[in-house]
Amino acid sequence: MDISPTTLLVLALLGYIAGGLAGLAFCRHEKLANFCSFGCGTLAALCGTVACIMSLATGATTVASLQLQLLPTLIPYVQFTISLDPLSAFFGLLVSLLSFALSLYSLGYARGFYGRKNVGVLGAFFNLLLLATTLVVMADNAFFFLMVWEIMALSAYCLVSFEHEKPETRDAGVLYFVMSHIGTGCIMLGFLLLFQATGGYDFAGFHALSAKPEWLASGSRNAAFLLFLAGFGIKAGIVPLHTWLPAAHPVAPSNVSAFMSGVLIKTGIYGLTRVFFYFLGTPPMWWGVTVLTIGTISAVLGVLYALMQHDLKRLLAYHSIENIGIILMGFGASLMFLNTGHPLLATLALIAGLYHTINHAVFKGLLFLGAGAVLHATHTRDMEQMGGLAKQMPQTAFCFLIGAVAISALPPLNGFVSEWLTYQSLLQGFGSTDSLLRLMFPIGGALLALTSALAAACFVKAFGITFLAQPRSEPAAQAHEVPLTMLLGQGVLVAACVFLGLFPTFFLRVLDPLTQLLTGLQISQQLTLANGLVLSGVNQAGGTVSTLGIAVLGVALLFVPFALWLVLGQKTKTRVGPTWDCGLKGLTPRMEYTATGFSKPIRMIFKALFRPRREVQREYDFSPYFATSIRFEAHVEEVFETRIYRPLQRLVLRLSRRMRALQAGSLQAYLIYIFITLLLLLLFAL
Amino acid sequence: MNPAVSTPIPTEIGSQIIMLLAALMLVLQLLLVVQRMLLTNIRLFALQSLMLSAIATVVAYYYNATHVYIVAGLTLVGKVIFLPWLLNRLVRRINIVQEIEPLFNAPTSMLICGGLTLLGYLVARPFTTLHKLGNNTLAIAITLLLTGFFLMINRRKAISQVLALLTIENGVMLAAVALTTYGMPLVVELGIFFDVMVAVMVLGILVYRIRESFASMDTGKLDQLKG
Amino acid sequence: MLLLTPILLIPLAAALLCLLVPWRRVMEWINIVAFAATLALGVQLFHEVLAHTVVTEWNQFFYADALSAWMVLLISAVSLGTSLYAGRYFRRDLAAGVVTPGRVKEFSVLTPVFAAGMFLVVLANNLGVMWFALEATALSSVLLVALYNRKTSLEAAWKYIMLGGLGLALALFGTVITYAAAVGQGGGGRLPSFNWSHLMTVAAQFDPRLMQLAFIFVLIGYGTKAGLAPMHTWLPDAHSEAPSPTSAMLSGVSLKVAIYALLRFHILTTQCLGTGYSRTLLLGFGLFSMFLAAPFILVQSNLKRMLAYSSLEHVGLICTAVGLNTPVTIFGALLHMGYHALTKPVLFFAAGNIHQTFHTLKFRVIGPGVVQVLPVTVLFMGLAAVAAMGLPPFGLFYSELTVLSGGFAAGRTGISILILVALVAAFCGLLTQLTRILLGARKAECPNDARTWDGVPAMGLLVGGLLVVSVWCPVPLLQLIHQAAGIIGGKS
Amino acid sequence: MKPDTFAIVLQTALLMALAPLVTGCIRNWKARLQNRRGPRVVQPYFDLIKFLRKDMVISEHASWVFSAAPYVVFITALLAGLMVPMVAIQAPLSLFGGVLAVVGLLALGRFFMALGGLDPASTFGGMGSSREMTIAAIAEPALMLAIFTVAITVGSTDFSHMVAAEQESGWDMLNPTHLMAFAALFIVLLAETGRVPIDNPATHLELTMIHEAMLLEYSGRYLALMEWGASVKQLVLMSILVNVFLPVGLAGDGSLLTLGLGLAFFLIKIFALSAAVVLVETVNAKLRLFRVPDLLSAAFVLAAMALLSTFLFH
Repeated sequence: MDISPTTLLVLALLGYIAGGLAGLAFCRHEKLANFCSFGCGTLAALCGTVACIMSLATGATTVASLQLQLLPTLIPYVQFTISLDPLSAFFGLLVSLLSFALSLYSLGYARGFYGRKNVGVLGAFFNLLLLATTLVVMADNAFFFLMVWEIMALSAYCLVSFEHEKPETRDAGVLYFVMSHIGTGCIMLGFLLLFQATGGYDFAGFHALSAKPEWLASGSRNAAFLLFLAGFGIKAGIVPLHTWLPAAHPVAPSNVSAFMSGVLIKTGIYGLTRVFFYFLGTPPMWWGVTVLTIGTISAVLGVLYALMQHDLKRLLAYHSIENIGIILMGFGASLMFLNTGHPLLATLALIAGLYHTINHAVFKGLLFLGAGAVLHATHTRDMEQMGGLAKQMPQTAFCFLIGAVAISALPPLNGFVSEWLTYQSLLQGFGSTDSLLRLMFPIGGALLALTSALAAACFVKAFGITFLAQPRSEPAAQAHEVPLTMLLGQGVLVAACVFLGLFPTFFLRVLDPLTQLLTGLQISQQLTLANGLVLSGVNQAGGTVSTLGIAVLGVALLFVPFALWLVLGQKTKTRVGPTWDCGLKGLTPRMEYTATGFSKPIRMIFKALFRPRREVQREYDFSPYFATSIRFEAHVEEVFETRIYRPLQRLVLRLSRRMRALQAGSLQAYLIYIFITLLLLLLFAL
Repeated sequence: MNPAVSTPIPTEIGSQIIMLLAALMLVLQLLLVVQRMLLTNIRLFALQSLMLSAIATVVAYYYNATHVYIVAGLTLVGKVIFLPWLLNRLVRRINIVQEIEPLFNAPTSMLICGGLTLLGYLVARPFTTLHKLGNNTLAIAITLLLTGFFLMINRRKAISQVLALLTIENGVMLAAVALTTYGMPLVVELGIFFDVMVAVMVLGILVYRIRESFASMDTGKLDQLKG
Repeated sequence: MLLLTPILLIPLAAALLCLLVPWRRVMEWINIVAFAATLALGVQLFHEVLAHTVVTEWNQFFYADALSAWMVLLISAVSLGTSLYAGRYFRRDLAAGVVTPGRVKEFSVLTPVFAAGMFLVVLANNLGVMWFALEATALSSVLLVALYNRKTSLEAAWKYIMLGGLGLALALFGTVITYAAAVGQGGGGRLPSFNWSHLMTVAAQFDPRLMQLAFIFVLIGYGTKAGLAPMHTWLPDAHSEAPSPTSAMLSGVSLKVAIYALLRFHILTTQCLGTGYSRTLLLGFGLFSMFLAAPFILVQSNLKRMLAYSSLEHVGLICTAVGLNTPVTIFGALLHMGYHALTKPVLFFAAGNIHQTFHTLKFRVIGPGVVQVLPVTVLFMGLAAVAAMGLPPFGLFYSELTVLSGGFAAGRTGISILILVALVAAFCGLLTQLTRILLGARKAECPNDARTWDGVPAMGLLVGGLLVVSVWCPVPLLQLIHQAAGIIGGKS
Repeated sequence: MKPDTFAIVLQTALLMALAPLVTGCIRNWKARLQNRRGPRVVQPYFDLIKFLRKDMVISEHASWVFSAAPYVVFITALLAGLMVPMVAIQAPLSLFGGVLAVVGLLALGRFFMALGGLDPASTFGGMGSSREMTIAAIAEPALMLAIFTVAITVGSTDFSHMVAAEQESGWDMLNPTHLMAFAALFIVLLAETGRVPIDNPATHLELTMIHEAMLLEYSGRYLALMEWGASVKQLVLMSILVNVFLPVGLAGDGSLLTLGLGLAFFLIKIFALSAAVVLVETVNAKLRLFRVPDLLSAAFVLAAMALLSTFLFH
């Protein structure tokens, strides 16, 4: 038989379903449940990956298209259709690839729950989440899209509150679901506006809309833009709609938080891409400006807050905000170029955004898996308790380091490539318009530079404090390398990082049908030089880079130090000795630099933003210089939470309590309500 | 319009009689509002019901419609004799004499009732043109309804609230009899009648239970369920 | 062969039997069998109606069109679920000494009467009879509400009967005036019949002013029974104080039966005055109810009261949808009625289990961590709650989205947006509250006489039905609903 | 424009040979200005050879990252150097990357150096890395913005293109845009190479040192690589400064004459710049750590003004 993407896709979906059912079926015997559900998940994800790659490789605009006849069409507008156009295929690839790595990883990670929690339920919800997410990016019909979108949110909620015994987990879960549902409300309204204009729910109709002049002129188009931006923005975690993200990601089981940070928020990006570049038609200038601004703000604030965290997973969560910002910078620039009529640049910027999307999915997934491994080994997320893990768990340390280098946008790995593309589009964009707006591009570039430099600082801290130096606690000292499946899961993503980093030009070809669909251009040839070894800007003079070349030459240059060593220092020996301790009785872990200490200079520099508070209590016997005990407490204010969300919540609750006075319990009052209603109606309705 | 069959007494007079009786019902209603003694209230209610059945008789006479006679009879038996008797027993059984302070004092209630009457006529004005026997009883019916409603709000004792409900019922029946020629279909009339009976019984049961578990008839005490 | 009459008589017969037999088990089974039978007949009726749009008996005294058939199905399904659940519920109550055997008998006698009343409402052709039937349901249910004979339950019953009775009086007045309007058009003379089927044909010539007046009274009257704000005040009290099976029936179907009565008049008014009038009123009351419900849910501290408010919100949605008055929205409203009727009882059953286990409904005492005590109950409650919050894969998601789509398609954007906002608000409330009590780790170990599978048959029946109807809704059913929507909204 | 091996080898040699000399000169001249005799100009070479000959002591707490760091630092510095035109307009590796790659490579080196500082569990190392990363983070935007102003005007991020374009523009290279950008970049240079007033390379006073603190645990061969890498990096940055803003006399073609001429010009420019650095270091005192951001933000503002001025003059 021939393997068509469609068959594989169906296989994948069935696989997820089977995995979920298996999880429920065997929820009494955890080993079996673990094996079956996550095993099915792994295989299904593999099928999905292959299917998406195949359909992207063939490059047709719509490869697979399924009709699921769940409900008869007697319910108006309900129809369930899946189609695999290049955009869906691209995001489907992202989803399936991550799902593959994560399911593999989960096989090992879930063992941590044996005896504590029901692994079968975990597997079931996990597969449900995978299924829903896959369907979200492939839905071809807004009704179906909204449906699977909600199922996705629901299963994610169940997974976030999987360890619901902890109160903070419950709160985080509720916060996530509430915000996500508000987002869904916005998205629903947006789609309803489109529906109002077309009279149908299928995406093809919406796309056709983007050609209609009367629609382009209508105000509801702008309304739809804002609604979608807010709705999908909440899911993607843009500032200031991000508060759920650092709350929910840390408390979830690590394989789930990896999925949420790597994939779930990308569904928001998918929605934005689908809507902005496929439905809404040529954008007015202010759309691009808005998106670019939001992107820049999210990037900078995200990384700044990340620096202040010492909970490893929380830190990573904030970095997701940062990277979403970077993606949106690309999108915003692209929208602006579309407005000023530079499709080529628009395509470049769009590619930059999409490339960063998949990159972030890969390395953020990797980092969360690493964090999960650390959690698995040390049972803590607090970096101040870690240290020295590079010796106990070298493989994990290596994987994490790769991820750290990649996310800090350092050559030759993938983060660098996509940020390079972003820089290129921003710089080329300067010439695209004469208005003052063009200053946004270089300023944005500079802030992007700030962002990536801060990210580098943050990951020096994350990796250095977690994996290097002496263990800061007993568990960290007792830590052990994680089981093979978990390492394999990370390995897959490491490989992806390296491939995306070293062979960008090969990957860009895959994007051609996608850009063809969205902006009508295929520019991978223009971006490719020296038969694929070199990546170039839209015009070669604009600048070129070759991560592969850098890597190769770097290895080659290793010859130099070795030569020097051979010539001058063969006879030298290497001794292991104590670290210089200023003549004290040896260094203890308590003398090491802490995570908090590491980020202190930044905290001081940006104190206007962080408003740091510190409480120091020192108790001493005779002189303050010989304190017997010192208690130090430092807090950083999270502005949006304390200034916007909390007051809002308090306000709503207070008003609701006021309302309760209406139901005061007195029959007379109730009668009076009815009486007054009656009188009013008699007076006015007649 | 002119009645179905010609009768010795001309229609106008019948119309006058009906209006008169209806007005009397209204007056009784107002008395009910100001009167606090429960037993007196019950008697007033009985009297009102009597007026009602009288009206029914007149209507029946003019259209010599048998089933309206039946209605008149039922009203007489039920509302004039049986219910008052039942309520009397209730009041004696749980010996409470009078309504302690209603929500509004007498003058205020009178003012309010005046306003309500005005409203009733206001609402009913467009329909007084219907050339029909007892055409503008609608105004009185509405007024009875509203004042009964107000009475219900104004009183605290369970019994007097039941009474108020019954006066509302009277207003409705007035409309049913006088406004709609020939009254409603018999089956409906019967249904309504028995419903009212059963309702009063159920209310009686409840009043007993409340009485024995609250040791009071004051529905003002029933305010535990909030929010 | 007679169809409507047995539907009406079987429950009455069951009531009579229960009155006679002394054994509790037997009473339970009588109820179950009776309602199973009515359900079967309902299905039969539903086929008949599909075949030849209208079924009438006793020269049109009973009259069933698609709308009635749909209601009959809902009523018998919910009643069946209730009678399945009630058995063990009262066994536990008796064991706990909360009720006396006499009361249990009272319950098993009155429940079929209650159901019969509702059947009569939806099957009666004569509007007067319809009113009379509604009064009957009110009276029977009021005794059920007062069943526990606690102070609070008596209070609830008292408020229920007072407000309900008042409302019904107003409704009767409205009915009378409708009759007057009908008479007025013929310039007096004997009205051939007060049958809805007849009025429909002549409604166009009714005296419009009288009809306006009539609809106001009917709206407030039946609105009180349907729990539309601001006449809803009895609803949370009655729902929270009644025994859980009764609460289930009250919010599952009794509210919707009142809505049904309201709809009948709405149709007449629309025929007489055109779409503008009654529709606007329905819209207003519906939206007001939805917006009133949300904050009360958010700060509610009593489980069953919260569920009651959620019912208020759904009823509001149904009214608003009808008020939007396009074929699509009305279809959505009827669909919503059905799905909600299947959902809400499950929540009340679960609440009943929780109540009997923790002997209170206060969130503070119950939660957190009910899941650790009653896993299965919480599972069903969770499913039902997900449905009630309007999340897929459950049907309320379709119906709500259908309503919204209809609203947008009809260009009533503002109102649709308001609906969506209210829905989201209610969602947030339910989610926050339920998470607070269901999930988490128990602090204190509670005295737990609960058995895992308590009430599972009933909840399983309804949730299963809901799931089936959600993911695979049988075509004939949808045709029926379309037919019913056609009756309300004019032919679609 | 394929990278040709010969050029690569030559420039690598030049980088490695010249870098220590520049460092030596700066130290020596600084000493002179302070009326000290100071070390010989060629002292750094001897230091490097000595380090290479010595045994190594590696901290017991250190992991493999500690040993990887020196190689990464050294090689990234060289790679960055190969992308910057020094003698000829056409940088050997200009095809493999421009501004962004250079900045990225230097950042990579810094990343590993900071890790290497943290690894031996010594407090000074941590302090050094923390400060280094902080200063780099706030220096980066100024650096980027300054280079962007040029990159935008010539529409390329490739150094060779920039230099070529600048050469064509002739005296126009002295316009305010360039001057301001130059000033900004000069400040950044001081920061990146750890010079007074940001950092004092000559001190080992615990509380003030930044760069040295990270190297504290390194010895022998690794120390040599670290030092050498640092001076190469310094040379790279300086040549960016001189060649992008003052591209006189760079060899256009590969003929020996022009190359020689280019080399001469290059040396002159580099040493002139070193002199400037020396002057600044002598007349300034080291700033408090929390004063440094003010200086760097000043640089950022300069760069921003430069950008604005391009906008005004176009």
